[in-house]
Amino acid sequence: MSPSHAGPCSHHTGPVGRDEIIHVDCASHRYPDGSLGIHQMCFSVRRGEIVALCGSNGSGKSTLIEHLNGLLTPACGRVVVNGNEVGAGDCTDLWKTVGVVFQRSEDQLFAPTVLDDVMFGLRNLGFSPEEARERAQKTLDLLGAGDIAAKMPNYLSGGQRRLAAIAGVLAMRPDVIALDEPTSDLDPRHTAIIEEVVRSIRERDGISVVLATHDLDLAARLADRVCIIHNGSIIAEGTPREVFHDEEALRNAGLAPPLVVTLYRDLCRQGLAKPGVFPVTPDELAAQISGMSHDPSAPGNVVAGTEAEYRTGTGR
Amino acid sequence: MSPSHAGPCSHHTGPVGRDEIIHVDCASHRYPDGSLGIHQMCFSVRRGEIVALCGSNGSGKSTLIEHLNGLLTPACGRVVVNGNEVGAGDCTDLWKTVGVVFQRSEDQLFAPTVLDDVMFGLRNLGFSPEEARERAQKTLDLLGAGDIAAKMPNYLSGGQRRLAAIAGVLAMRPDVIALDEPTSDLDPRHTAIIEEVVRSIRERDGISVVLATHDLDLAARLADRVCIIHNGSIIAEGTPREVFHDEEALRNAGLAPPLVVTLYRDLCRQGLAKPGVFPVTPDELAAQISGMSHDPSAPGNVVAGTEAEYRTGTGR
Amino acid sequence: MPGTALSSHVPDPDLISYLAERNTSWFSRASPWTKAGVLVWLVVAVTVIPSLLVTGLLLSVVIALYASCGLPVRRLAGWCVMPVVFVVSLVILMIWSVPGAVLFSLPFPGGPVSLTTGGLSLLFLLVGKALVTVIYSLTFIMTTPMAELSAFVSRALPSPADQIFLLAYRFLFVTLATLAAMLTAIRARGGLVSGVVSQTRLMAEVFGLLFIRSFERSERVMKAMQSRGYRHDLIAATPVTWPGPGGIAVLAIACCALGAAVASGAAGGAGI
Amino acid sequence: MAHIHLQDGALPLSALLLWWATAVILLLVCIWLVRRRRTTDPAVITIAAFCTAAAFAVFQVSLPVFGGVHINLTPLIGILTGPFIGGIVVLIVNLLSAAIGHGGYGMIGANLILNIVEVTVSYLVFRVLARLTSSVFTRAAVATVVGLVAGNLVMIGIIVVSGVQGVTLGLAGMIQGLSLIAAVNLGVAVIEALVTGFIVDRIARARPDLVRGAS
Repeated sequence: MSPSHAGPCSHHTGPVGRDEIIHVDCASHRYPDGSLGIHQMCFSVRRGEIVALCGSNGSGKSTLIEHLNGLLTPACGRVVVNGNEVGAGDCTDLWKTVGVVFQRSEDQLFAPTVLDDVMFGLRNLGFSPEEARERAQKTLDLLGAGDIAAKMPNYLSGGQRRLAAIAGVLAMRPDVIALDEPTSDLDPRHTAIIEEVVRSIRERDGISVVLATHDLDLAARLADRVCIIHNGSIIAEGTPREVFHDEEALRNAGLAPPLVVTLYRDLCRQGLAKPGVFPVTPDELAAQISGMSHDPSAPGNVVAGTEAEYRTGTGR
Repeated sequence: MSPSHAGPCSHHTGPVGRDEIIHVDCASHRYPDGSLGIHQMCFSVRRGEIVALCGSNGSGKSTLIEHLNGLLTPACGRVVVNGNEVGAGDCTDLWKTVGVVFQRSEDQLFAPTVLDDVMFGLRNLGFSPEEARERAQKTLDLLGAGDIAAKMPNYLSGGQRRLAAIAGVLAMRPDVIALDEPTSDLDPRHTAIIEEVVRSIRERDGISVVLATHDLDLAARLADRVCIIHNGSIIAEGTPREVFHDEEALRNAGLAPPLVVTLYRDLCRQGLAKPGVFPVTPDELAAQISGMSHDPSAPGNVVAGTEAEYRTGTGR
Repeated sequence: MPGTALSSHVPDPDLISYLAERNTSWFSRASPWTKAGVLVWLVVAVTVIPSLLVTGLLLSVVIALYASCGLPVRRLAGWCVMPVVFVVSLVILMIWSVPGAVLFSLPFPGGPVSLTTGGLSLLFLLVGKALVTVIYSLTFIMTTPMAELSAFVSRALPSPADQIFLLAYRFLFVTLATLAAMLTAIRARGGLVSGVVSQTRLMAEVFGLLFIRSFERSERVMKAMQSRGYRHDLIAATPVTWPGPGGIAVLAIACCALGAAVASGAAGGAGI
Repeated sequence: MAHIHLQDGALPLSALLLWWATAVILLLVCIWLVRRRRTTDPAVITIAAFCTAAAFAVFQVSLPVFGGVHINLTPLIGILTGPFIGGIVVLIVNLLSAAIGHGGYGMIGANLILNIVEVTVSYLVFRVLARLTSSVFTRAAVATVVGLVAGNLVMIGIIVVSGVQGVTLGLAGMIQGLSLIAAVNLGVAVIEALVTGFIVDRIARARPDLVRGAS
């Protein structure tokens, strides 16, 4: 897919793609105080993919996410989830399809203990208390957070809180999980844990992930597809490789390119890297620089050590 | 100054250095619930320098900061500010010497408007309402936030809130300003603005800055000196160049090295960069790679463009 | 976690829950129903028993229980100040001219009033009675883990009061921490400006801000609840144990003893 | 401040039972009305819960005036949440207060009666005043004073009807003593009225949607 600067909305209007689980079609929303939420927003999520929504604070990321599970309905345009149009009567069960992990996880944990909290959504799905308890505990175990089940949310660290909030949504087995700024206040160690969890949600559970973030380095490491959002609309879309080397779109959106991209550009200018390859992770950049003696299409081999470091969370 | 792995506290005990405005000598503090705040902490701030305190969440950064202006007093050890020992009677005016900008700026803005809030400290210093108002407005203007003076804090964006909180402290002209995680929830554009403000506080106003953060990239860009804090003690200290290439100290503190350092290490391994130079900013790394044809001691010349990009906030 | 104590005379909920989470004393294993039963018994007992001696006895038993659970005795003294002040501030007006040996008299427009031994023992009696339930209540909440306590209380209250209780209890700590952060920020910029009006005004600003923050938080919590299909009530799934045979026996004996004491007291006057 | 700061053991058992029974009936009415009006609206639950938490937190701070005054903000709860939810909120604040020793458990019944009176009266006065003045501060301050005076009258009534155990003072003496307390409480009520006025004014300016008829 080539980077597309989304123009007038009509370009996107059309039938819902076959593998699209969420299809937002030219939707607009304005808050009662007059501030813009989203404007002629066109956006879609396919089964099993990780989509990153990148934009600065206030660009409309959170508003879009609240449209995905029916907390907000668009003033005009439409949101189609799993073939059902939101606001057309059928959408009362939207929360079963799309789970949202909000930015402030402390406000998302409202029950006395973590286990109670994870059980909340399951009970609403109709599970008996026993089934709900078992499934909640299992979800926490899967996330490596089984030991915090009996704790009060007050006594959790920021990273544990985030895990508990993710567990509360993951336990309900939605088709899509949307995470709003999941790492904004975490230190690198906890960021690495959340990153690993996001990967496993997609790979083990086959759940699509929507990731709203202003950390482009994170998006570069995780996302299959990146949407740059600005003033409530998507202004560029494509793979991280395509989007993050699109200087103009990033500048328009008030975002800084990932460090790797900045470095790569400097190096190209000095003739030390080959233009037109567009690395987005440090591994790829290192492979680029180490140059043409290695095969650039297999960057993993070159810097396997670094990659392993990333996975275990000692690297960033 | 060479990187020093602070050992037993006695190494540091001694007279307060001549240009030291803050001297923390082997101070310990434990919270009523038994959790560790700081332990045998030795730390100092010199006039006009920017010191970064780097550590993961819960390492003791915030506790140390609250000791610097007398919000907490050490259970043992001593804190000397401007020659006066904290807790020895003279320190009731400590808030005039050391200003603190807390992590959650929304809890720090308690007055009805931003201008009232900035005036609060000035009124406590004894300024008349007119003088206070004039000085508060001038401070806001200096920070480029003159237009938010009449706004209510509720309606500010995260970045504006942070600026208002900094203005409230800066207006009082303390000798030291301590900022706790000033950029943790901000997007790159606002981070760049805060960065520029920190630089100008030091350069224009000659105020020392203590910067608590877990973002080592930020620390690398701003700090003259970096202290790695872990479990309430400083485990490594030196210039960013020295500390950020100290793999072991960073690993012990649960921190990830800045991306530049990771890349540099990869490149050294592949013989593409000269070991022993230790770049910490992208400019320096680019200069390194562009190799030995340029003078590595003058990296500014090589990548002047990139540096300019940084200053204006379009780069990261 | 930094403490959020706002006053040494008000028990700090953070510290209380911290101690409750870690208490492993014999009393922490008792059923909350038993503990609550004892509480009700004590409230009734101090209400019906007019004897200073019995009250003193109950007070020593309760203090011994508190200490035997390994709870901080020195802090207890600070926490008891406010309840004592409450009692004294009301009763001080009513202890004059009670029958008994006169200790001293004060001239008063409508004739002199005198403090007697009777009046003094009345003061001690009411203070003692108050402290019995205060100290027991603190023992109760500091030996019951918060999860168990909230599960217990939520079962005892009707909906929606139980829902409001659970949420309020969960976020009380957050609210207190926010308030403490605001007061810290004020201290960090020189504390309170002098002058009653400006001080009152500033505190009102802080309280107002606290309420606004609370509303904003309630909106976020509401969204989180809706997005997980709020329909079933918020529940506390932590199991609450029923009283064991020992607990039932203690309660039964205590009730019989109280009944007998009241019966004999009614027959034989006010006791000692 | 019109909390009856009587601890356990002060009032006779018959009085405790009488006040508890009355309070339970009032509460059941509140709960029934809340349930009937909005069954599963999380907004009602969350706003009530956060009002409770904030009110309890504020109750823990002593104002730095006159050597430390504690305010308990029942009129504010009434103004913000209305009388029915307000009734539930004051129940929980009372339970939490009793748990840490501020007011006896036995006294919760009596306290609830007068708190529900305060909440209801303040709410009604605040609403009615909207027709007379547009100043939110004035409305809130007047509503607070009227609510607290009503609460004080109820308090005196409750104590006179109950009688404090062991006190042999005659009715006249008792009322004399209680009037003194009521006078002190009135002074505190004026402070609380100012504080409440400022708070409501502040909230109305920041979030007009939260204060009914603010604009």
